[in-house]
Amino acid sequence: MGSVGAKEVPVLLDAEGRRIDGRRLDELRPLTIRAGPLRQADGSAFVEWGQNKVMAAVYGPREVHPRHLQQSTKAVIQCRYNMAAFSVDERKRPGLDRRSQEISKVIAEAFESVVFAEEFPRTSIDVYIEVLQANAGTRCAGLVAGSVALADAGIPMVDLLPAVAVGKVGGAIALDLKKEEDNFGEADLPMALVPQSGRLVLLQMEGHMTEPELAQALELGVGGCRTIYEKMKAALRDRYSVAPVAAEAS
Amino acid sequence: MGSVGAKEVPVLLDAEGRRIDGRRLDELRPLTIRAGPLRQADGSAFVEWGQNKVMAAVYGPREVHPRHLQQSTKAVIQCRYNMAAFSVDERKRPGLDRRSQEISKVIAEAFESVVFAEEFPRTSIDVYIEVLQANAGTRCAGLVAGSVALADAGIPMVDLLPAVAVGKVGGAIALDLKKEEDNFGEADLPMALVPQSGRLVLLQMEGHMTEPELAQALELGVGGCRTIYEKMKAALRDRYSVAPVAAEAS
Amino acid sequence: MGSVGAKEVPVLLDAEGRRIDGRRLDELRPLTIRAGPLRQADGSAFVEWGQNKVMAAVYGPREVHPRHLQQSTKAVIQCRYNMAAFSVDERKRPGLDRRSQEISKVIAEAFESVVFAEEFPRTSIDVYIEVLQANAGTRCAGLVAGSVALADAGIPMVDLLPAVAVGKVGGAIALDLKKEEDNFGEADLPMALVPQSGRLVLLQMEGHMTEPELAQALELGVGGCRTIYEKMKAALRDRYSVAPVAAEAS
Amino acid sequence: MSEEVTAEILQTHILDLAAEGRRLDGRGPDEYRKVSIEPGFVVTADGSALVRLGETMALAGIKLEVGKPFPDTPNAGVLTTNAELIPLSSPTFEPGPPQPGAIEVSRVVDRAIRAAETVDLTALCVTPAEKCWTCFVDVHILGHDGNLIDAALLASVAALSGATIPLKRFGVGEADRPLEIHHRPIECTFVRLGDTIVVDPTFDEEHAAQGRLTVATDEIGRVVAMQKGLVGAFSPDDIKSVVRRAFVHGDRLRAMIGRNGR
Amino acid sequence: MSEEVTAEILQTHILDLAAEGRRLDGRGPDEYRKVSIEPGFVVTADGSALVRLGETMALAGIKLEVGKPFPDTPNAGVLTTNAELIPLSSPTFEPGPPQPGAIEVSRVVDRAIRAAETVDLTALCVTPAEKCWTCFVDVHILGHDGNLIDAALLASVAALSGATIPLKRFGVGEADRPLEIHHRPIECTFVRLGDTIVVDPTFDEEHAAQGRLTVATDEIGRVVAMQKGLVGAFSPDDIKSVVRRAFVHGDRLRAMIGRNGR
Amino acid sequence: MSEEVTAEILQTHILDLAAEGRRLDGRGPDEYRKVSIEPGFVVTADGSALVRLGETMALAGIKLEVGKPFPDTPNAGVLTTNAELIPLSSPTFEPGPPQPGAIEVSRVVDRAIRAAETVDLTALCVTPAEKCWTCFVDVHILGHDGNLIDAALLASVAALSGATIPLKRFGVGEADRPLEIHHRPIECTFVRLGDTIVVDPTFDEEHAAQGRLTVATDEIGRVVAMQKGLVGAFSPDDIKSVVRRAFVHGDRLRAMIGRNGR
Repeated sequence: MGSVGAKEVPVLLDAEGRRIDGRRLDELRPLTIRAGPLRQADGSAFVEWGQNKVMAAVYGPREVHPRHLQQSTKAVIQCRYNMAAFSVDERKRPGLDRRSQEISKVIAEAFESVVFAEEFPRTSIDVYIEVLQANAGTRCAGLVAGSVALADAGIPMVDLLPAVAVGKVGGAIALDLKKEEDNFGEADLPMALVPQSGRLVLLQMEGHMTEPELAQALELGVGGCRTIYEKMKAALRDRYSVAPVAAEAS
Repeated sequence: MGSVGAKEVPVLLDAEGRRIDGRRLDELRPLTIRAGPLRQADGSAFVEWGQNKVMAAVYGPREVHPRHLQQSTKAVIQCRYNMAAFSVDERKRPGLDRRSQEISKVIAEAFESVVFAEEFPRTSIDVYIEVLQANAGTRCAGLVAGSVALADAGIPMVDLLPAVAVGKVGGAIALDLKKEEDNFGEADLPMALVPQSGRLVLLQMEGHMTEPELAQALELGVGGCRTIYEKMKAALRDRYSVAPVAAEAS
Repeated sequence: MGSVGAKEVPVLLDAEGRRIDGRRLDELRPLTIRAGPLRQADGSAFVEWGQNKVMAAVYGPREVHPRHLQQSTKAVIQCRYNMAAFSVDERKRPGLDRRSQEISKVIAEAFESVVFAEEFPRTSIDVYIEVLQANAGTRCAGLVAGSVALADAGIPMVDLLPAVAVGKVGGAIALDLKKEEDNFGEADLPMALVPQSGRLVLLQMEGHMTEPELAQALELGVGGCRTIYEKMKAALRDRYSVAPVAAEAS
Repeated sequence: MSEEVTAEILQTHILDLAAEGRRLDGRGPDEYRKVSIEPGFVVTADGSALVRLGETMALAGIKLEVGKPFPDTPNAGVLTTNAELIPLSSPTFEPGPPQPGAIEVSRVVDRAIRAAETVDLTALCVTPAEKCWTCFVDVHILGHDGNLIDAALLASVAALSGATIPLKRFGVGEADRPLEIHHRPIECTFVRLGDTIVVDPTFDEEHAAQGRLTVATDEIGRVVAMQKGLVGAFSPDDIKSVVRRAFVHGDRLRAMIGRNGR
Repeated sequence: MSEEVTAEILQTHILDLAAEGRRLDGRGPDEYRKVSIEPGFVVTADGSALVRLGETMALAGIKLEVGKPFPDTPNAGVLTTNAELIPLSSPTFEPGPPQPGAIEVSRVVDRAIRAAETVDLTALCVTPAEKCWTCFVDVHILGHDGNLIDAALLASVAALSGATIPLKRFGVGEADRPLEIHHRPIECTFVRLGDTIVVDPTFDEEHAAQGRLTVATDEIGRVVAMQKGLVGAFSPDDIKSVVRRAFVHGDRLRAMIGRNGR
Repeated sequence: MSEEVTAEILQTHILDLAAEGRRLDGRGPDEYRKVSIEPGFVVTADGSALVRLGETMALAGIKLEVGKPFPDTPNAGVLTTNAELIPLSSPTFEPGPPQPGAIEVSRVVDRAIRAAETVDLTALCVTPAEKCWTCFVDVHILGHDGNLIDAALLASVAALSGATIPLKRFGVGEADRPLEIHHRPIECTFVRLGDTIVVDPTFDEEHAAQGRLTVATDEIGRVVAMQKGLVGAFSPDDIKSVVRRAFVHGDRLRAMIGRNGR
């Protein structure tokens, strides 16, 4: 958002309301989801979304590490969102920076809002999200991948968690920002929806919007999440139909 | 001490024996002590001393973290002396540097010399000292604040621990150095006194003094500590008179 | 190996096949080993080898730190190979860098290949190797020192572990490289031998060799190890003859 | 175990009260605690303010240093926000590296300051691509009774409002000049307690909460940052209502800082 | 304890099979798993490749940046290799700083790349002693079913083979140009299972093994790196025989990368 | 538990002996252990010395590098002291980051070197505000049988006394020249055992002690550093008497270093 003092700002919205990649304001980037690509994990998913590539794996319920985080009445949901060094234009130093730690925290809280954690006291459910190639919206791609991986692992949940970012670009509210829109747009608002209840379990915002714009953004985002939701369910159906026995066992 | 190669040295002592801020050699800077300013802590104190502002809090006796430090016959006294990033002229990186770690160690050893630690086996008594604004003598201000906070927390002790630094400035032994005196003076000698026994439980020295100067410095410091001792007791009396019930309970 | 882009390469082998320090290709540098120089340790050794000075100490079998590394059926062999800041030409920052961590790992695995670890379940045997002065071949010097220290500590082992590096220098295979040969030579191949079985428990290689060269290097190295083996046994004999009672007790 | 039982009883009690629109400390659902702002608390800082929300206490200090601009913003200064949740402030904080909670406070405060264009970063450029001012906003939490984000941002904005650029100290100019402030974002935090959403939660309310929502607004009617935290969920209608309330509280709190904050 | 028992039973079974020249997954002692190489997997990298050896999966990404040469090699660029054994890839990896296992993989891969003179480092010099390209080889292990070293080097060499130097991005030239590759080292790893030495071990075979031996070879008949790992021992004859086999596998795998890797 | 009991019995025994003016190793209260100093022990260092106090062993190495002066001391070089209490030297030390004990040794040694103006730092300035020598004093503790501070400073001063400035290695001059030493501070440490204050404590005496006091003196009659450590207290008269004794021991130990230390 608002790269103060930056060199040049591209035109983000043309006269016909088309965006930098030709999309309409309410149009998602291409999204493909594959459930179960990793055999070592209890559950996994690979998401390609626009130019994002994100892998997620779930381990658990299993013993808690470190021990003192163990809770006697429920499972601990731990999340690690990490970016590969080569996933961004300027090489990122390996390891979790502050941004990754914050995102790990809000994603863990989102998942904990839907997982039936009381069913697995004294255990840990670990969600690992690796961003291999990034182009804006990686935390939403991570939520989608992590959520499908949790389902793939057979973890009981209220619902899947579709997620998408809405933003403000060239003065208009737009769905699913890509990198240039995120860098030079006016606002970015990622969210994750519980489709069944219509409530949001992740919501962040940066930039500036008026109250009416915000209302519009929430509506656009919820609609986007519902589209993504269908793709998530389809990915899980594909997984089960390909390997029914393995899915059963997981 | 002895900033070798530094740009300019101010005049620290005038012809009439007055110091840079007008004080006599045996004069303390203004000192105010408030016991119990923090409600979350088991005990606390806030000290303004010259241009120092130091807050201390005590938690405990409580469970020991990390566990392996637990001792079966007595409480562990842990101390963390920390400086806020903005407490000094040149911003300090957050976190404990080596100086802070050394000071934390000698302060903890000073407190352990007066606390009846055997009364609380397998527990920890944690003293947190935060320097918010620094102007020489912060470890002594921290000792005074920490000691009052320990008393405020109801921890049984042999005695309170008044503390002060004596130094050598413009060739003379002077009580309670301020920043310019500490930076450009010839020696700095912080000490903490057990008033009842007349013994010192903290003593450090840096700079250079002859044996007679050292003897003079010890005498001056012990006298200064006795003055400070009265202010510490007064602060605790004020605390009890304002909130007798809370004090009783602590 | 292969300092690409470096300023100047010295002549490593003269017309008569003599090396930079006058040695023949199959000649070791002077080596002295002293067993038991440190009284605090359960076992210790000091090795001077060419211009290397390496001290090793062994502690254990003792409690495992950190606890979670404990194994129920055998001792854990832990090794820490460390270089003093002043042991090399350009000062090394204190602490273990990646090179030291890798060497610690392969040395620990070499020792674990010969120690009867099952005799001491739930314990740790800790081998500390400190390089005080370095001149190529420090990991081999560390293996020799650590191995003698283990014997000095009375740890039961299949055999001692003599070690040496063979390299390729000026086109020829040479025993026991010194610094200039290591820096400007074509290959370096450190190894550690179990004399009794004729097998290698440590083997690394960097640089380039053909298959026949490699075969020649292995032969040269095994021969060198057998010479070193005799010196190791002599050092332990000296130790026992000087202080038979202490050796008995250890 | 007994601690867990106590915590559960307290949580139930807080939720029961909330169902009747009541709170443990007697406040109404939309009632903020008593706020005090003490600017200039620390003279070693280039700007500072001590803020109290009830027993929550945050001390912000500003330091400016001459540094180098980032390559991608050669005409702008650099702003860095860091919040320290020191163990002095709460029995629940332990010494050690910053925990996710502290990082979250730092980043949410940072986002609000940045998105609202609180500080004119281009005015902190000295020589493009070469020399600029780096502005450090350091927040020291001294007392934790809940709602650290609001306290930390309020202290930060108050400290920035009274800050000076130390031109003399760095030999960059003859006289210091005030740091120019464009906008004054205010963060307002709410938690869900059953069907009730209450403002300015205490420590105990945060532990009983089913979701936390922070909304930062500025004085020209913009939402500049939001953060949902903790386990729990909010409907779009919840969010819109919370945003409305955040504007009202924001205007009131902003007025306490005053025009120049000094 | 039950886990340890299971592990011991599995180990015994693997060793019993090996004594008859058989393996758990049906391979022969000198049979490598199915290998696939997917170059250009990550477009944000200056070069990349995803490699699979059975269920083992390594993704290498290359990044080039303008930096400063080391003082002792003023006419050469800088090469840095780092392997991340992220917890996603195996139930046995935990979050935290790199463990000795990850460091070993990084260093053994680095040594092979360096000793084989894979990249012409002098061609990465821009201005002697002042400016050069730093080439980062980052390997992300995505699936761990044994033999990480072979997978990591294969991915690295394939990624380097297709990499470009981003002259435009750093304003050093008009057009990007391909990174020049001299040699293509291939690492081939073996483990001892009793008297049998098998190639390309799985995770379970590594845990049953009595010693591991890795040999890196290049296309002009040189051994460029070796590493013995794990608890166990090899005779000189074992080593010579392993080297022979490593050349055969190396040539086959090298052919999969192709001449220009793109 | 049995370890604790043993420790307590040993402590009582040491205190009982001290009450009669005796010590476990037969020394008198003011008797120092046998001291040996081996200068030039490490040829890779620019100066070095191995010091033994009984079984306590400290190896100091000096390294000089060309660096940049601190902004507030543009005409002076930089001096850095670091002591490593490596786990090789004692069963009580564990691997990991420096513990408070190691930091205390480093800092007390550093203060003595600095306050005594051991090294003429202005002579280490090469170009004011731009280029200077950084002098690293690294102390490796190889054996810990108590009194690490005295051993570490003695080794450091002996190493500095024989050090050369490597002008050739850094291309700053034609020939190396000796590092100039102004003063030679000696630290002398005492512990209280009941009413007796003994010099040069062993490991066991330190654990039995009720307070430790270190006094650094130089050859022109100045006290240049002091440090009280451990749990315990000293009266002003104790301190004055300890200072007197420290001067006597200091002069004797200083003579062992010799005029030029080489």
